Amino acid sequence: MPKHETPLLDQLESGPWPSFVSEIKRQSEFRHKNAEAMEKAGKPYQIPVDVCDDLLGVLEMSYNDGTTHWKHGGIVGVFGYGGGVIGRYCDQPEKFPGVAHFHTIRVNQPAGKYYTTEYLRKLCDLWDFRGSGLTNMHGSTGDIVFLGTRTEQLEEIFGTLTHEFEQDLGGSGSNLRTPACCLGESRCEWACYDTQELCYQLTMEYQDELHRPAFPYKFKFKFDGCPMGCVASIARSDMSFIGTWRDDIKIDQEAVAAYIGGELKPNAGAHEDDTPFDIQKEVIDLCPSQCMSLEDGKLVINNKECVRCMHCIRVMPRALRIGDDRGLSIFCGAKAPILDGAQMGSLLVPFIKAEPPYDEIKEIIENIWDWWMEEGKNRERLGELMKRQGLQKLLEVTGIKPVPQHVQEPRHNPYIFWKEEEVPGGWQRDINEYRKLHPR
Amino acid sequence: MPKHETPLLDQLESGPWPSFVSEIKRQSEFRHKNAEAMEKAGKPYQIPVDVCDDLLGVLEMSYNDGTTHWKHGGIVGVFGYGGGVIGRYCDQPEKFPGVAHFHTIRVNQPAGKYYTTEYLRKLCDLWDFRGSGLTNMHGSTGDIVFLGTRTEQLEEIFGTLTHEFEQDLGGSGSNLRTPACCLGESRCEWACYDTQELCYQLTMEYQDELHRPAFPYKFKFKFDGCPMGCVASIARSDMSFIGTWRDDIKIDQEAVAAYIGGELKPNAGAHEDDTPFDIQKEVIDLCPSQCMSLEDGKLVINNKECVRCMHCIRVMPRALRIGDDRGLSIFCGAKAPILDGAQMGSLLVPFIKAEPPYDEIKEIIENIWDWWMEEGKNRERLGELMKRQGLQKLLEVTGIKPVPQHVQEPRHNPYIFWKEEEVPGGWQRDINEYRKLHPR
Amino acid sequence: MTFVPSGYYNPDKPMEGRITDIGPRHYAEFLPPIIKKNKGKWLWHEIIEPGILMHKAESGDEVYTVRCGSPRLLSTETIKEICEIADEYCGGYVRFTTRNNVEFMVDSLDKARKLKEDLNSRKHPGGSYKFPVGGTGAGITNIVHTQGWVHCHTPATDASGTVKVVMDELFEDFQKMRLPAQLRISMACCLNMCGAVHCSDIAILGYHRKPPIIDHEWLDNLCEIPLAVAACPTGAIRPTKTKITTESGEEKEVKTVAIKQERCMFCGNCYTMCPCLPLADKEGDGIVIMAGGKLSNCITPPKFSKVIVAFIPNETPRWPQLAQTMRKLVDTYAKHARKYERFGDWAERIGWERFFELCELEFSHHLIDDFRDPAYYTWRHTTQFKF
Amino acid sequence: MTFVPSGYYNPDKPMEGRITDIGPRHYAEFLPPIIKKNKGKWLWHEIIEPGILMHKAESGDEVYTVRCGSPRLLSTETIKEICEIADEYCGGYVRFTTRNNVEFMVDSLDKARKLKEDLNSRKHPGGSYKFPVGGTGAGITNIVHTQGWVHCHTPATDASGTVKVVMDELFEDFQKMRLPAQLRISMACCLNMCGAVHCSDIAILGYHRKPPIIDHEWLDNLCEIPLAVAACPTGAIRPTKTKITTESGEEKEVKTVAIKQERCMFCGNCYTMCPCLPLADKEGDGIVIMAGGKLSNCITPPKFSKVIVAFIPNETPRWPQLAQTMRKLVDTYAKHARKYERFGDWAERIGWERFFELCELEFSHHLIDDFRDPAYYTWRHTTQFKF
Ligand code: SRM
Ligand code: SRM
Ligand code: SRM
Ligand code: SRM
Ligand code: SF4
Ligand code: SF4
Ligand code: SF4
Ligand code: SF4
Ligand code: SF4
Ligand code: SF4
Ligand code: SF4
Ligand code: SF4
Repeated sequence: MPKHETPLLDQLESGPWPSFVSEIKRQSEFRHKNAEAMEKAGKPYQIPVDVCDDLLGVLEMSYNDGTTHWKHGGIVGVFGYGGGVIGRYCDQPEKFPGVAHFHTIRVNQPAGKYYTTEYLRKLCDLWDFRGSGLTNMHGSTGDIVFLGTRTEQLEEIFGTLTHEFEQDLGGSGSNLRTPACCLGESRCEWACYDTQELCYQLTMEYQDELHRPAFPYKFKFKFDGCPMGCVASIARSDMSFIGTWRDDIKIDQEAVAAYIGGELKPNAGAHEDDTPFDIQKEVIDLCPSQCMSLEDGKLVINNKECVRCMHCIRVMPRALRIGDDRGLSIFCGAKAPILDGAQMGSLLVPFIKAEPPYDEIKEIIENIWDWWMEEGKNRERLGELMKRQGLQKLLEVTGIKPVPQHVQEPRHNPYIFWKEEEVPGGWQRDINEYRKLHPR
Repeated sequence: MPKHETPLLDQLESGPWPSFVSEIKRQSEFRHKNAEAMEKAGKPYQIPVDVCDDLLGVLEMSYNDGTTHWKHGGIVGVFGYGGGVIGRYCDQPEKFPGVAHFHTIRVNQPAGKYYTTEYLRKLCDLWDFRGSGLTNMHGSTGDIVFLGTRTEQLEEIFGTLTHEFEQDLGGSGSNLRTPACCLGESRCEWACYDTQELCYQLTMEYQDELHRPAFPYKFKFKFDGCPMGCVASIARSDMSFIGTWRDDIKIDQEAVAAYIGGELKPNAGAHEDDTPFDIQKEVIDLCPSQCMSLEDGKLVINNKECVRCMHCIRVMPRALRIGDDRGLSIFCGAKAPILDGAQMGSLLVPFIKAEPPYDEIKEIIENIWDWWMEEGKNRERLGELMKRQGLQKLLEVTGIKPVPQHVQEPRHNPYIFWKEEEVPGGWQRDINEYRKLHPR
Repeated sequence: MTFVPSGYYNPDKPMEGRITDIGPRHYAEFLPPIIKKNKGKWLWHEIIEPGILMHKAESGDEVYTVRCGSPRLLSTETIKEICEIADEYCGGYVRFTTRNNVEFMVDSLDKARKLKEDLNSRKHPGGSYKFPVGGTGAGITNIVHTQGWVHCHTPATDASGTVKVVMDELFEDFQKMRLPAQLRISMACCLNMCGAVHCSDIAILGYHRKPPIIDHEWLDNLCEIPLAVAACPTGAIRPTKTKITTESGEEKEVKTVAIKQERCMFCGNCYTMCPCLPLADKEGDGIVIMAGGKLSNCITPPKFSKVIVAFIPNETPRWPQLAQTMRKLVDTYAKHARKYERFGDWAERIGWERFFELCELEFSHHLIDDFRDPAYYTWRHTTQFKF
Repeated sequence: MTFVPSGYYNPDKPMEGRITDIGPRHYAEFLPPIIKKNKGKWLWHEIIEPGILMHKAESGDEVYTVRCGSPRLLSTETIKEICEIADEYCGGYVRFTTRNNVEFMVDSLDKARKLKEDLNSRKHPGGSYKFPVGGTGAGITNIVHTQGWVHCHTPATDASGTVKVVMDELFEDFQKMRLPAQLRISMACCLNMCGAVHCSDIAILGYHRKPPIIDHEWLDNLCEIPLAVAACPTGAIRPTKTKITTESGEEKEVKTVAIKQERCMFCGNCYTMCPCLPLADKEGDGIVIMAGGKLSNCITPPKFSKVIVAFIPNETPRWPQLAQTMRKLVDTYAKHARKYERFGDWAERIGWERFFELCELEFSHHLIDDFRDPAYYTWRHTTQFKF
């Protein structure tokens, strides 16, 4: 007999897609079964055994009345850190005491999200013991999300993580948020730099910024190994690092012929259809810069005009490979729509090498932070500051020369803000001098 | 011996392009020569004989000191009208008394700018007599512009125009401005409605608005017979009327064949080059909606998908003709960049028939004016009001149903302003009711 | 519940023995040996069949990745089951994707196929798959989503539930690769959009439609009035005073705020700042569907999603209208778009007017942008449109 | 000068016999018979050679139009000469185009060719053509322009002069049709842009670069301070008081305005409202070049011109830098663009980064949009760019 009837939620157990309701129920069952064993092992559940039941209960209530039953968080966290924990309380604590407190802990995931089972099991054991046993693998920012514990457990969890697992928390609040990357070189032939390493190094370099709020608002780094954008950095990070190359796409003409001949499947087999491959229609005509052609059965790319969209490469991965002069582009200011409308990242650095110790990259980051911390208003994201003060200002504070690459198109309003020092004779003029030539 | 030395301006007499300096000198010479005859004929020049000399003088001064020597206009005009005259005074009246006053008169051009020489000569005679003899044929809005006369001549000129020439002034100030059109059906096979007639009829209908400022700011009508936009209405008029059709493009397959065969010159011979015509490359591939194809040597157009860009028609004018179900689209809000940035017209009416007495069109205009006069701020163009209150509002006041044609793309911010009546249960809620389900 | 201290924290001396700022574990500790060995030296890849990727390294090594779905909300029990599988097949390594799928890596196709079978055979008692294999190539992968009613205080709908019903509806396309291109769906339960909803092929977004209720009695106690006022992007909120009768019947004047309701766009930003301004409402809240966004730079640049359905009510537990609309969108796209053409690229090629027609969606004033200056750029400024 | 009354106006009884609101003459009075007859019944047209158009009517009639340039600023003497020509060749009819060219219509090619010869033979004493034939097809037609120093109070450069030097430089292309497509140049002498400068293939724009000088002594007398303050789109102006010494040596405090100079974008809107805020300055003023706009909906929708050269000084009388830049732009376009490709379509196809390279133009911070919210949409939001 479940603690609460959940007729609505139960309907979400059917259907093929893995049911989150079944997940919660699974954990509930396990906890009830396991409680005794835990007790015996000297590790009694540190939060109510029926936490999962009460979660189902409060959720069923939401499914009935169409509204959430979670309240604002208030300030909970671990000593000395200003982030890593999202406080959460239920507005029906009497009915659902198991989730009266239901705080989230953000655990900084390893770059690329590879795990050993040994390590994962440790996390599970800790979270069973001191939390709800429910997680998100992973949160949208990238963290391992421990979903639901009580205030008094926070320090204990943190202590265990740091002492036993050599593992720190992720970010929340007006901090640097947990950086995240695509899997990059670890398993992708298109990675133009080592996303995991850069992600790790910057995470380590900026631990202080990650844990102690000193910013006007949140700040996110994300690392995509190439323009495909598998970690969505261009839309979701105040600074987005996207791999690219400057030299020529490498062509294996034999493989090209094999694609044309139908021996190799286009797009690495990503399409089920078996219409024969038409290189003209499927590749050349779709090239956004129209810089490809077939000459005597050989594929020719005018690399100077290529915009590195990678379409040709992804369609013929065995024939075409990214260039060798690799690095990354940096985009700034991406964010979700609140408050001023969504932004994509705007190009700041067209090309920079991405090699340890990444000093040049760090300098850019720090120049940007200096500016933002100086000029940013409370709850103003970098992108909003850029909008308010102009891309020019961002270039200025980072000492980067404006180039046409910075814009999709030049301004169409002619409202140029000249600076006084740019105008011969300056701005201070004498009305009487003027009136000599131009009487009233 | 010229009255003023003009060494700089003189340099603008050389070179092939018709010299405006030569024009002014020509008139100057003529005036000096003709003065006596005028005197004798009892029509002594009503403004200084050396008006043109002084104009050259003041202009030479500007060429030297790099600034204008014209001052603000002040309020001059003819009795009962609030427009039609632009006042202008020289800031060096002692040096250049001939142009101390140098007001402009805007004369409402005939639609399409055709003239009889008889009529033009009358205008010339009047303007010689009572003005500088210098004109702009035509002003940017479309008027015949009489350039430079003195205040006391204004009523005389107006009187002569109306009594002898049956001709009224054009607009200026916060009025309806002189409407203008492309030549349309008069000499163009692509005209989808009679631009001249609509232009004329609306000019007549709104004489009061044209002459007496009752608007927040200026308001312009322009009439293009088709999407080519030969009078630039989509960029320069608060309401832009652009001809279009709804049915199929008419195809003469024999003429198509003649183009393909090289018997007919593409684009009506507008290109000097004599590279042979390639219908695929020059027409089909350039069709923005990709709705054309050649099938067995016959040109096929999927008219449902055609966006009436007219490219195919202009390349093969003898083979393709506009459809027969003709009318116009109305765009609103175009304007130059001051103050809020330039605007193109925004589509309000995708299709409307354009047949006398144009009642439906007039109703739309008047609904728009009512709204703008009610809500528009001082010096706020229609486009700016549209930006401020939203395209929705324009649709609402004109009673036009929103359709996807109204947008290039749907909104990408989800900030929908719902109205209270659209939301079941309305907006007035009781906090105590809410708190029953959601205790603090 | 007896409190069991970890032994690492002494509230009186919180700094004692404290370890901080150590960051995450270094990723290299977790890389499977074959990955570590070939890192940065991959040559090409192939999708052998739905859910199975093969990556070929310069060394000649091949790694086969079997990808399977996950509800993201995972119990530790399930994670432990994942670990068992990884131990059995993958030498004790596993990874998660950026879209919350699980990836098992093995070194031969044989093993991969066996693993796939095994994964597909595991089901929850309720009947759903635990680890359905798929999510690769030109199909639908996992829906990136957020907390909803499971954990957050501002949602206008549930996240996990809407994702479940939509993935149930579209499940076949998770295990197939029949679409013109990849189709990425995202879900966010409020305008904060904790995900890439603003740039997804199709996005499900929770939206409020009623302005905040003002809890006058408590507001000045629980909130900073200036912060609440400043939070409103449309300037709808101003400080004011009002007379109230408290719950205890007392009459008094309190400092509070007033809201110009017709200026409210229901963003909930004030509620984030002040719990005395709740928005949530059974009838008011529901779902907006956006579409046509993308993130990759492949062929076309990234672009924002556009609002295509202004409102779908919260029909718990299975949101039938939502599911049907998604089905219609996906099928129409599958039928009409060209190979390699992303959802938004298709809509732009045919024109949004044709898109609404083909998808049989109603167009209404809600879909016309009226948010600030840039709205103008979305209106139609050309005679180029279709009837 | 003896004042000669027209007889229609009595200042004491201004309404007496007054005729108002009669509008323009009806156009039909002015249509040449062949035009009137075939109005609305044209079949097709042909550009026989530069400057000569032929329109064919359903009736079989053909009308040949000879188009010639004009400086727009025309003396009545020249208009009378036009009338003579029209009488001689065209039965007393003539028209002007929307770009200030003159069109003579005749009914045979023969007459048209003779007329062309005649027109091309007429020159001013200074050497320039009076009526150069051209301006049709894929070439450069007349430059739409404004008043400049000839008549206006706000210009930052001259209109007629800049047009003259540019048309001199590009004259060949007025009489040829060698370009990829039509190339429309416009000119406006200040930001008010009395023309379609904001949507032209190439545009010449007068621009100030110094904030207004404040004529404190007179300001409160000659201007409405609130109007001046309200006029400023950037909010740079505020009312203030200041102590001045008048020309006559008197010390006094006056009401006036203060301007935050670094906020000024030199639009001159305040000067339009208030003559005590002049901007014009020999070194400050000059020219901005914009490019890539268009008006027609042919192939691509209309689009705005973009700023490509931030500043060219007013080098009177022949603006050599301006002329050279225009030459470079036209030649580069002629060389690189594809047939039918308008200037802006070309720049967009190759990318603006390549455009600046090919045209050998410097890129500077001035060309990056920083005006309000929409500026953001012009920045680069994709990895798709060229090095
Ligand atoms: C947990 C998570 C959603 C999830 O289910 O995965 C989340 C949850 C919340 N987000 Fe978020 N955000 C999460 C990723 C994001 C992302 C995606 C990303 O980081 O890539 C975004 C969009 C990208 C961006 O930053 O713009 C995002 C944009 C926001 C915003 C809007 C910020 C903006 O400037 O537009 C808010 C509002 C705020 O900060 O007040 C917000 C606020 C919140 C809060 C803290 C609610 C609040 O108003 O205080 C949510 C707490 C929910 C809860 O109770 O657990 N969250 N949030 C994600 C973090 C997990 C992790 O650490 O891995
Ligand atoms: C595993 C993962 C990276 C990771 O670090 O976890 C990944 C891995 C690969 N991506 Fe991706 N992408 C992953 C998220 C993404 C995302 C991000 C997202 O969806 O939030 C994007 C951007 C989506 C967008 O544009 O909206 C993304 C856009 C691409 C594209 C561009 C596709 C396009 O048509 O625009 C390719 C190329 C392709 O698929 O042809 C690609 C190609 C690939 C390749 C083929 C790269 C390679 O050579 O190995 C990988 C296998 C593809 C596959 O699944 O069919 N990947 N990929 C992510 C898997 C997510 C999942 O579980 O489904
Ligand atoms: C004469 C003419 C230029 C020309 O040489 O052809 C002209 C001349 C002036 N325009 Fe204009 N405008 C003229 C057509 C235009 C056009 C083009 C059009 O109408 O197609 C525009 C752009 C379209 C538009 O309306 O947006 C135009 C946009 C302006 C503006 C900016 C209005 C705006 O909302 O952006 C101003 C400023 C103002 O109104 O204060 C302006 C103001 C002026 C003033 C009255 C100067 C002022 O600030 O008071 C100029 C008087 C010059 C003079 O001394 O003669 N003029 N003005 C044109 C009228 C002649 C005619 O009636 O045919
Ligand atoms: C006479 C005039 C109308 C008038 O009422 O006065 C006119 C007349 C014709 N236009 Fe035009 N256009 C005239 C101004 C315009 C304008 C307005 C402007 O430039 O300010 C435009 C829009 C320009 C723009 O897009 O920026 C214009 C865009 C066109 C186009 C589109 C060209 C394109 O490539 O986008 C065509 C079609 C073509 O030329 O192939 C066209 C075609 C034509 C045709 C062929 C129409 C016809 O069948 O008779 C006429 C002769 C073309 C020629 O000159 O080669 N007309 N035409 C105008 C002549 C101006 C001049 O003296 O040069
Ligand atoms: S972003 Fe590029 S490098 Fe990274 S996983 Fe995707 S395709 Fe590979
Ligand atoms: S990467 Fe893209 S732009 Fe470059 S050649 Fe290939 S398809 Fe063309
Ligand atoms: S706008 Fe159309 S109808 Fe009018 S002249 Fe130009 S091509 Fe002809
Ligand atoms: S008018 Fe334009 S869109 Fe229509 S068929 Fe012709 S080229 Fe295509
Ligand atoms: S999208 Fe909104 S409701 Fe959902 S988790 Fe994020 S902040 Fe909470
Ligand atoms: S919900 Fe948003 S728009 Fe409405 S009052 Fe609150 S902050 Fe303002
Ligand atoms: S553009 Fe400016 S300076 Fe030139 S005529 Fe118009 S208002 Fe006067
Ligand atoms: S010139 Fe324009 S921006 Fe400068 S102060 Fe005057 S109105 Fe303001």
